Amino acid sequence: MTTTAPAQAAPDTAYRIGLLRQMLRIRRFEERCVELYSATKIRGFMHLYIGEEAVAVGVMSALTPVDAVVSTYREHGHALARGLSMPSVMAEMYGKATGCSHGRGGSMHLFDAGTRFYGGSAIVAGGLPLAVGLALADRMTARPVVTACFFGDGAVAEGEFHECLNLAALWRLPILLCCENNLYAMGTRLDRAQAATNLSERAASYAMTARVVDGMDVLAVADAASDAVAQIRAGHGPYFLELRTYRYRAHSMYDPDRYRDKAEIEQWQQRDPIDALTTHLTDAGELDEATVARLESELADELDAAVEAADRAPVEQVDDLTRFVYRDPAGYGTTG
Amino acid sequence: MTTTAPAQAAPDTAYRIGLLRQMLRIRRFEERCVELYSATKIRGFMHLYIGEEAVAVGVMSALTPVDAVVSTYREHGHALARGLSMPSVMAEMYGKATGCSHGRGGSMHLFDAGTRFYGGSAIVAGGLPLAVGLALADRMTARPVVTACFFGDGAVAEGEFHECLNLAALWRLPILLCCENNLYAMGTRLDRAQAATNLSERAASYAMTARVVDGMDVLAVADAASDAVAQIRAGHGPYFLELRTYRYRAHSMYDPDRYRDKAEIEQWQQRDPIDALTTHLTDAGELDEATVARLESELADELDAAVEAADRAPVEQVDDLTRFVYRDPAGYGTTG
Amino acid sequence: MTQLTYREAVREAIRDAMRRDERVFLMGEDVGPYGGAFGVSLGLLEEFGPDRVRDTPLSESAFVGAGIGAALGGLRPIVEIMTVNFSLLALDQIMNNAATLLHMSGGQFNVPLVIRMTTGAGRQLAAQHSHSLEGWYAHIPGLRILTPATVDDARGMLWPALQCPDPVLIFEHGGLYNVTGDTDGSDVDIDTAAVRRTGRDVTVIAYGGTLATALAAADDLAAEGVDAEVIDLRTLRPLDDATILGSVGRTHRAVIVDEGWRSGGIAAEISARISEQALYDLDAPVARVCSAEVPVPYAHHLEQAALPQPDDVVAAARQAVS
Amino acid sequence: MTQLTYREAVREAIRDAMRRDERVFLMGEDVGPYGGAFGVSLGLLEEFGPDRVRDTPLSESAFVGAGIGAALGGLRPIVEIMTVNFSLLALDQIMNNAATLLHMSGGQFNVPLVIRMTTGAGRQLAAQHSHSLEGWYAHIPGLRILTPATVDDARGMLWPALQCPDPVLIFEHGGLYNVTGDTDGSDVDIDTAAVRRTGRDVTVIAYGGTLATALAAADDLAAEGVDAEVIDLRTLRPLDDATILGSVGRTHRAVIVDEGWRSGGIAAEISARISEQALYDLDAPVARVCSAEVPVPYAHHLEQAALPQPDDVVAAARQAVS
Ligand SMILES: Cc1ncc(C[n+]2csc(CCOP(=O)(O)OP(=O)(O)O)c2C)c(N)n1
Ligand SMILES: Cc1ncc(C[n+]2csc(CCOP(=O)(O)OP(=O)(O)O)c2C)c(N)n1
Ligand SMILES: [Mg+2]
Ligand SMILES: [Mg+2]
Repeated sequence: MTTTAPAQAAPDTAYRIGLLRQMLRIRRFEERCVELYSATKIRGFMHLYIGEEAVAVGVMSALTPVDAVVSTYREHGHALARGLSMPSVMAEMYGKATGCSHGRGGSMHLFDAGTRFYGGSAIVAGGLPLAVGLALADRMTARPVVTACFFGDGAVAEGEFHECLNLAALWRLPILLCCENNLYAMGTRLDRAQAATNLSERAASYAMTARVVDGMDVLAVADAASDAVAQIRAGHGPYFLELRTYRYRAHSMYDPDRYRDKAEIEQWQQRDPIDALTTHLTDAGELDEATVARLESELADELDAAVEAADRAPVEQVDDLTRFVYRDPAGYGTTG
Repeated sequence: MTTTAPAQAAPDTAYRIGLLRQMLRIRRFEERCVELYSATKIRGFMHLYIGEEAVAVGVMSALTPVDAVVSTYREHGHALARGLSMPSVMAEMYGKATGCSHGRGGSMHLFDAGTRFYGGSAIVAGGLPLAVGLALADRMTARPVVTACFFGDGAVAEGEFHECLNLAALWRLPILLCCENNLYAMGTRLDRAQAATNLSERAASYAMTARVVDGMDVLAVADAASDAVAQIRAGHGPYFLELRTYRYRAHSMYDPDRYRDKAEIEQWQQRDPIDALTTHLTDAGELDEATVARLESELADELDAAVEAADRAPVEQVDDLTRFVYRDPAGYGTTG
Repeated sequence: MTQLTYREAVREAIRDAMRRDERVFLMGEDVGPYGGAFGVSLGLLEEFGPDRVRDTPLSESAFVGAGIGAALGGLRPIVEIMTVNFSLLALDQIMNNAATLLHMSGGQFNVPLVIRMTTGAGRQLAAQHSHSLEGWYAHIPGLRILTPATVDDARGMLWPALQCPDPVLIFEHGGLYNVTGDTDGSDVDIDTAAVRRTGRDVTVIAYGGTLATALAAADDLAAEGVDAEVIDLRTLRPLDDATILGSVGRTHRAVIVDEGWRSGGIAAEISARISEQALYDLDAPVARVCSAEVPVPYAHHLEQAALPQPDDVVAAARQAVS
Repeated sequence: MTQLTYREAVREAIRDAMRRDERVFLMGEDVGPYGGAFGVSLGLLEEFGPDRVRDTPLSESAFVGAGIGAALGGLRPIVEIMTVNFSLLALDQIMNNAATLLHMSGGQFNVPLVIRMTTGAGRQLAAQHSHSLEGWYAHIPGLRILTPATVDDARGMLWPALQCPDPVLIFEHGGLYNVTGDTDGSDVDIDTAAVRRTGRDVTVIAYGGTLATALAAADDLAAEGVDAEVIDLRTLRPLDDATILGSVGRTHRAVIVDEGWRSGGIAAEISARISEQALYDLDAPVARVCSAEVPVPYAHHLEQAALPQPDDVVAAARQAVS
């Protein structure tokens, strides 16, 4: 287990600005979602990723289209960074027919076969077994594919975490385990949930490579993820990244956020991944205000278009309510 | 984590012979059970402890009557060493009314409130949460009680193991975790089930004291267990003992035992805990053949009496079939 | 009489029980500083402290099992599972241990444990937060299943449940937490069904989240001149056959309203019992109004289409009396 | 036609499927060197190797979930769970993922997975190894539930199940493994119920482990001059209503024989459906012969008393025709 990112060739400016753009895109998308939630266009549980964007953007930058992604209920960032179209994600938040899950899933259940995005799971740790199985299929068919699975610090306490880490290591599966350690599971701080709080040490105890990464630094995440993916593709088995990050917002729109100090939030905001990269690129002379303004305006256009499309989109036919219960129509048979 | 037992004052002869007696008692009991199984007096699944007797006898010697025990389906040894009466255990194997579980449980589900023996669980790792809860109750009421929980190497792979070790450590519960590492879970050797095969290291990773003990040496087990119990009673939280042992017989009476070498079995039999202690005590001049013969004859008498009583015992009334589904008779109400 | 929300009623019931019996404690995910996923336990930490308002890690199987163990150890745990779907992670402990220990041990070890959880749909929480499995749990011998539909039951059922020597599961419908109602704060029985509205023409049988649906339907039916009797089952295991059969014996028609999936749900059981015991009293087949057999969809219109609606009940009742 | 035991039939079905389609593999606890807890997979490791006859650690939730993932990844896993009770540890994956993914994903991700497990009592394995939960599983939309009762079905159902794009659970009754029967080794349909014996007076509906009970009862009834028709459901979800109702339409009486617990079991569903769709055809209430509502006891006489017996079926049928 190493805890510092190894030095790597500096990625070029366009690449860095691309990362910034992706992070901004997620941030702006979610800020708009908050408004749309207040306007009751979006309903149900909605979990914001604001503050954690570097994780999704950094990890996804290391994947290729053949790879698979298994995500959580806090997955807008994962979905957008993975390449799901913004209109299809926004329409899903609305519950529209044009949504990426045809309105069945909502915020917590974004799915997309085209980008091999396997959801959108709202059972904490419940995506891990799926990811193990996807990786097993790749291993058994000798496909050079990586499955990236995201989960939070809270998931580490679940039995499924333990079973899956062991399976992944035992079978040397091509799986990238991305633990988004944002210090809290709803209102429970890590040290009130785990007797031993070093999560990458826990992962290493299953005989796999594990590494702590600054999840507020997108370049560090991207570097670490591409190292990890290279290792996995080379057949070295699973790789665990503990991505230390923080959510600025409440757990969900229902959460009054009574369990932590505002000061703690502000402290992390000092290390905001978007601000940090902006400053870094500006200082390096790779970014200027005009470019930022252009990015913002492009993103605003994309977002406006997505919202407008979602507003206008049709809803699913009620007659199709039970359409996706079975793919085999004979399975429909139960008298409804 | 320490891996060798610390030196301790030598227990006196009577104590050592008592341990030998308990081990012999379990061995002879189970040998008779094999005959009774062939004679179809005992049915269902039956899992023999032969070879592992030092573990149960050593651990139980460290407990007092106020302590609680949670066991597995391979629990004849635990039950007898804990002090369940042999007639009540034998009658349970027969499914008789005088059995310790009134014929409901059989070999896998021995229970006894009098000795705080909470079963007899046939779901691998399923007893761990119960033990955590018993220990929690003691902790919350500040009772100086220890709960000893037995489970096998196979149980370590289960999610419940992980969840429970974390809870035990997080809440600093007075629990003695006794992992009977006999190298196999049915036909699966430990290294085919665990990516990391050092089970006490795994336990230590939950921030608890963990120690490897030679489970073929009853004195070592007894020493380690009494150290552990003292630590626990002093309020130092959970303690994990990895007891390295071996089962000589097949997993159950159904198992054709195709997955291991006879030579491996023979090798372990060289270190038989009963033979070893017999030799040790004989060499030390603490035991002679006459004493062994007397022990054997006392145990044979006890066993004969238990078998005879079980043979003669009545069965439960069929009218009482649903008697123990609810303690509250109002709960019976569902139209049967 | 006090006016409380259903949420406050559950909270008062917990508070009261913890004051009355120091063996009682609450354990679950985020019941402490967070105040409970649905705000039920808000303020209890301050009164009772972190030992008795005990946050757990995300470990459903272990903390439900620990509740069983603590009950065996002489305490009276109230275990909260945030949402019924997550209880599947603890089903091994619930069925193989809680429901089984008394029997396996030949009557030695009973499990006086209460497990509370949120159930039901209607809030656009989609397919992993919206199941109604209370009727499914009612299949399991050894458990008692309670489904408080009113503020008074939410307030009054907990203490009797804690007095029960056997494991009791209480299902709180998520759509009810903000509903207001009266309660005098006293205990209620947990054995019988209640007739919430008397009527002559048809018996509408509901529970938990569907009671309001049934009562709304009864109002609509009254406007059509159909006089519906509405039964609130209150307890799904054991079922109160006497109240059900008594009513059907008078009305000769029954409609069951169940938010669970239709096939193999509690409505099927009730229908089978009525047919077995009162076939010749029936003037029409027993009708079931259940949820569509589909994982609950997110979109509002689809979700509503999946759930039993007053109109569906009205249609079924109309058919029965026609 | 070959004579095989049920165990051999399952084994041949697996072998055949693995030969026909290299995407098929078997995964579970001790399916490899041990040969399967009940000897089903004996010899398969030698033919197909440890990759495709894959032993797992004791991690039911993870390896069932891995089966779902492998199915999503293009393989055709057969996951073996040793005994139905242990499947409770994997219920989260089965209900929240396998049964739900297609719907939640708006039709994008189907799960072509087969899960096999041993079910049922009768071998004195007591309360944690003897449940009959197949009827209970049939409550879950998104799953198909198969219960082969004959050697021919044990041999013929697997391949069609593997062709099904949706998750299929196959329940093998532990009491059947040593039973011998004929099979020509060809595939059978997994959609319809089968009439195993024709008769005019009463329809006896059974499946899996209770088919033999029903047939034995039918013989006894014949001796009394009662001509029973025996239906083998074969598939518990979806139920083949047409075959059931067709038969009841002729006999006007039905007795359901179900090894599951009575309340809320599959027998209740069948009873409710018959009453809903054929109330006026019935000459007697639909009768249910189910297991007693008790965790299965160890002692032989208690276990037998808990299970449906031919005499119970005879008594119910006699009552129905009287
Ligand atoms: C099995 C299960 N238990 C409980 C919940 C309720 N719940 C939703 S998110 C959450 C916290 C998860 O925390 P973490 O894994 O750290 O992810 P984060 O929300 O911080 O991204 C909880 C308890 C759930 N969805 N699933
Ligand atoms: C949850 C569960 N899965 C599978 C089984 C079947 N089974 C019974 S014992 C056993 C092996 C357990 O091995 P271990 O924990 O090492 O204990 P040992 O039998 O060696 O004492 C298995 C797989 C079970 N009883 N429970
Ligand atoms: Mg977190
Ligand atoms: Mg073992």
